[in-house]
Amino acid sequence: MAKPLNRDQMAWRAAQDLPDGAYVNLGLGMPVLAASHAPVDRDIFFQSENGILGVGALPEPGQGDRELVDAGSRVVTLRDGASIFDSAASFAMIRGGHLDITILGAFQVAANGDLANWDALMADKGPLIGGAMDLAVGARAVYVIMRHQNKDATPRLVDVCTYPLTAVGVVKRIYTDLAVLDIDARGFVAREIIPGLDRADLAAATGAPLTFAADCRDLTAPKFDDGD
Amino acid sequence: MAKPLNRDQMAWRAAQDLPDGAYVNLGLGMPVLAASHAPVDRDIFFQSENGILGVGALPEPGQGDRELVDAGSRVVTLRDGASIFDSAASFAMIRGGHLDITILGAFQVAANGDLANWDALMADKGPLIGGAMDLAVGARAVYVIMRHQNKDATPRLVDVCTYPLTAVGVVKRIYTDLAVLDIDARGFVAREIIPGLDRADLAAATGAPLTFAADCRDLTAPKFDDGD
Amino acid sequence: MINKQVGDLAAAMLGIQSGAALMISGFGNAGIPANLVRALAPMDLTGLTLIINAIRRLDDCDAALFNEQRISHVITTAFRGPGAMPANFEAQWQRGDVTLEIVPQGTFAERIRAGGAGIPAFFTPTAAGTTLAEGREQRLFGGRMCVLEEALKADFALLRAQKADRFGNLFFRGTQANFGTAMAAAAEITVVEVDEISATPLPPEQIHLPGIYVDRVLQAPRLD
Amino acid sequence: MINKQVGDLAAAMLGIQSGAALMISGFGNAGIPANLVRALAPMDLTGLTLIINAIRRLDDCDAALFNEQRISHVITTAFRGPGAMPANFEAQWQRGDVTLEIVPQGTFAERIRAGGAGIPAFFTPTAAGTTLAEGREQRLFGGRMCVLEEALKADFALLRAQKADRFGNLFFRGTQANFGTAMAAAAEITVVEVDEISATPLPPEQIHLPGIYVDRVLQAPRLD
Repeated sequence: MAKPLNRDQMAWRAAQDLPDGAYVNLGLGMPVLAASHAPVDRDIFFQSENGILGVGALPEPGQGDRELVDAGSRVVTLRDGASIFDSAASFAMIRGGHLDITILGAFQVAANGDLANWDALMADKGPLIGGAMDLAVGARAVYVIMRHQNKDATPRLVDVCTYPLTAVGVVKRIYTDLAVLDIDARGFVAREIIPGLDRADLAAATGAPLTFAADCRDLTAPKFDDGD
Repeated sequence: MAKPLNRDQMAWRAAQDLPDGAYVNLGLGMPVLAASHAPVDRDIFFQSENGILGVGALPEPGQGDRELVDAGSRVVTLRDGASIFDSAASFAMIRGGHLDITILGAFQVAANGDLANWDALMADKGPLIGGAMDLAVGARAVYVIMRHQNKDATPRLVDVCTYPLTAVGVVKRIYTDLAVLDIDARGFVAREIIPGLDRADLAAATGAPLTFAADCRDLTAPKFDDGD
Repeated sequence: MINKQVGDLAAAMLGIQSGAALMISGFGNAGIPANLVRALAPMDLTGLTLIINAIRRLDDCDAALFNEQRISHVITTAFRGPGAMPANFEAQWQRGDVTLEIVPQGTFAERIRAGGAGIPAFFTPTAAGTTLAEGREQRLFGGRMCVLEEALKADFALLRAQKADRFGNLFFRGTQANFGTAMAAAAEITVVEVDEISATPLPPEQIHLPGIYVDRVLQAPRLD
Repeated sequence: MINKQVGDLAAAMLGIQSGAALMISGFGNAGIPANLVRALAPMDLTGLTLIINAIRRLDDCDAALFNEQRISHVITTAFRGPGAMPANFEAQWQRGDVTLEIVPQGTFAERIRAGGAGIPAFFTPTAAGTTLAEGREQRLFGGRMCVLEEALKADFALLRAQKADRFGNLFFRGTQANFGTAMAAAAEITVVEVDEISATPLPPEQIHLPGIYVDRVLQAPRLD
């Protein structure tokens, strides 16, 4: 039986697509896991929207400078060649199209690339928007990591987003627990699918027409024990 | 017979009105002379539009750093507490209303405070605008140093500027070789006049109605030998 | 002689009145002016507007501000706290005691930067085509839809830095600067708490924010 | 591995073509990329657009650019040179060989900054009510008339800094930065000449411009 990827595996798979020399912003949640799975022979600069270009490894517990934090409010370190700046400069960098890739989480992605990731319409919850809208319009390529379906098996890849949009027509690639998909003029195009999953079942789990790339292949990832 | 002030005397007079703790930008020409005439017991920061807050004294000839220049392209030094930044930051400071005073040169000032100082309509000369328009709208107070009349005795204090405007209704005070004048709802108001000059003669040299302040007094300045 | 150092919290907070608009810097636990924030609640103010990136940071810092219903309006990028129970301010928002303007973080930063830079309004692609743009002016530039955004200004800005000198020049450590540099320029009066006030002028190459933007500096230990 | 150092002028200037828009930094004699500018004239280009604060600095730097009529359009804040005789470029402007857009210096800096910051247009009070605003969109904000200004971008930016590292991080000396930081972000390709390329990464507190904005660094002595 087909085994969906866990969180670390999804993040690992996304990380393999980060090229040498790339400037990359990772959203909170699964995206930020990609940093630790990036191939070690590649020189990648991770940007943090609160003002770091070149986020390094997490310090040992209790170590590090509490005034040096990333967008997830974690104490971090800097890598060689890192720089620090203020939020206005950071979002000038983001909005100005200087980041090669942003990887974001999402509630829904539509077949035209629309992204919904900031407002799940929870009753009685105040809104939380953060930097997602700026990243979604600013980065040269917007990738999404998310589960293919909700827990109730409703699709997250949809014809039209029902949640409020983060940005219009921006998503280029999606890493799910079942597949890697691109978005192009055809809509969702599966490039990789987990071994053992029927194409028809993937299509059924997808809320919009699904095309399979001519060279669609197996989606595999190393084992990670993330307690998922 | 009344003796008009020379360039250094006009600059000296303007400099006496710079208060302790002021942030001040001085235009090229006579205004920049004011820096060396500022009272030494006052803590004044001179801004240079190319990115200095806290311009210091000129270095000895041949000394100084050639990569540290002021808006007049002179090699300068920094005073205690000075900072350096780029042009975008410098004009954010200027436009954002953070400078207390700018002193500019002018071709004409109108009775409503209109300033014309960038384009004297010289035939066959390309335009030169620099930072004057930004300073004129951005500084909290705009002062002008200029001769009261042109060499052909036409007035420079006018009803309506005939030269292209730098900014609309911004000038608050004018230091000329004959008088110190404020601009308020009445138009030009003489606050000081050089000893020996008839009020009627000053009015005749002024191209718009002139009021005299109730406490209008003598305009005097130390002797400076500026070869003028 | 310029000397922007103040001796105590009372001098630092002088002049903040009911109805004031306050910008408060900080991101995560970096650059939070916790001493200044905690001085607000006892001041018996009402009707404050807060301009702050993440409102729950303030709830962490001094929930008394909300307990005492001193805040009537919040401009923020993150209003929701984590966890199942609504935070204190969230309950007040649900009751309608606090009104809210939610702003994307980059637009938030740029509106504040514009406020200090004398730019009254600008177009940005951020939020174009979303519910946040509804009823707002949108325009195409280079084939891309953009939204018109207006500058944000405030009466006071509160921030924390590592070092200052008597001229108000600031040095930030780590990611302390975040919204602080923009806020300092966008507020009428900027108050900064610092670890250290240097007896000598900060060298120009250490200055992240020129003293022209700073009105008062108070030495005060970092609070958790 | 990221390594933005290039070995010679040819590699630094690679890809600059006829019709390109070039931003050139420098104010007074500070931050002038004179090595790069002097490499332009021999490249046999035509129809260049120059975005430069003071065009006469270029004339000083390499008048051959104008002698050979390589430049067709100039966006600048200062077109006039001092002295009675028109400078070389000025004669060409009088003949109509060069067209001109004159921009107030603060608007010039902000339009370039906007180009790099993803802001397509902004309102500014500068030039409102003057001949420069004629035929342009003007609007009142807070009772003050403002002019709509659009961002400036370019194909290449040329600048000079004191130090770089292999990541392209830059340290500027004195007032070298001027328009360079904004231009680097507003251009597709940014080329920087420096006194020194550091073998070790520049420490974060020394970095005035993050390497993300820089594509090529060339070690080259300061020319007069």
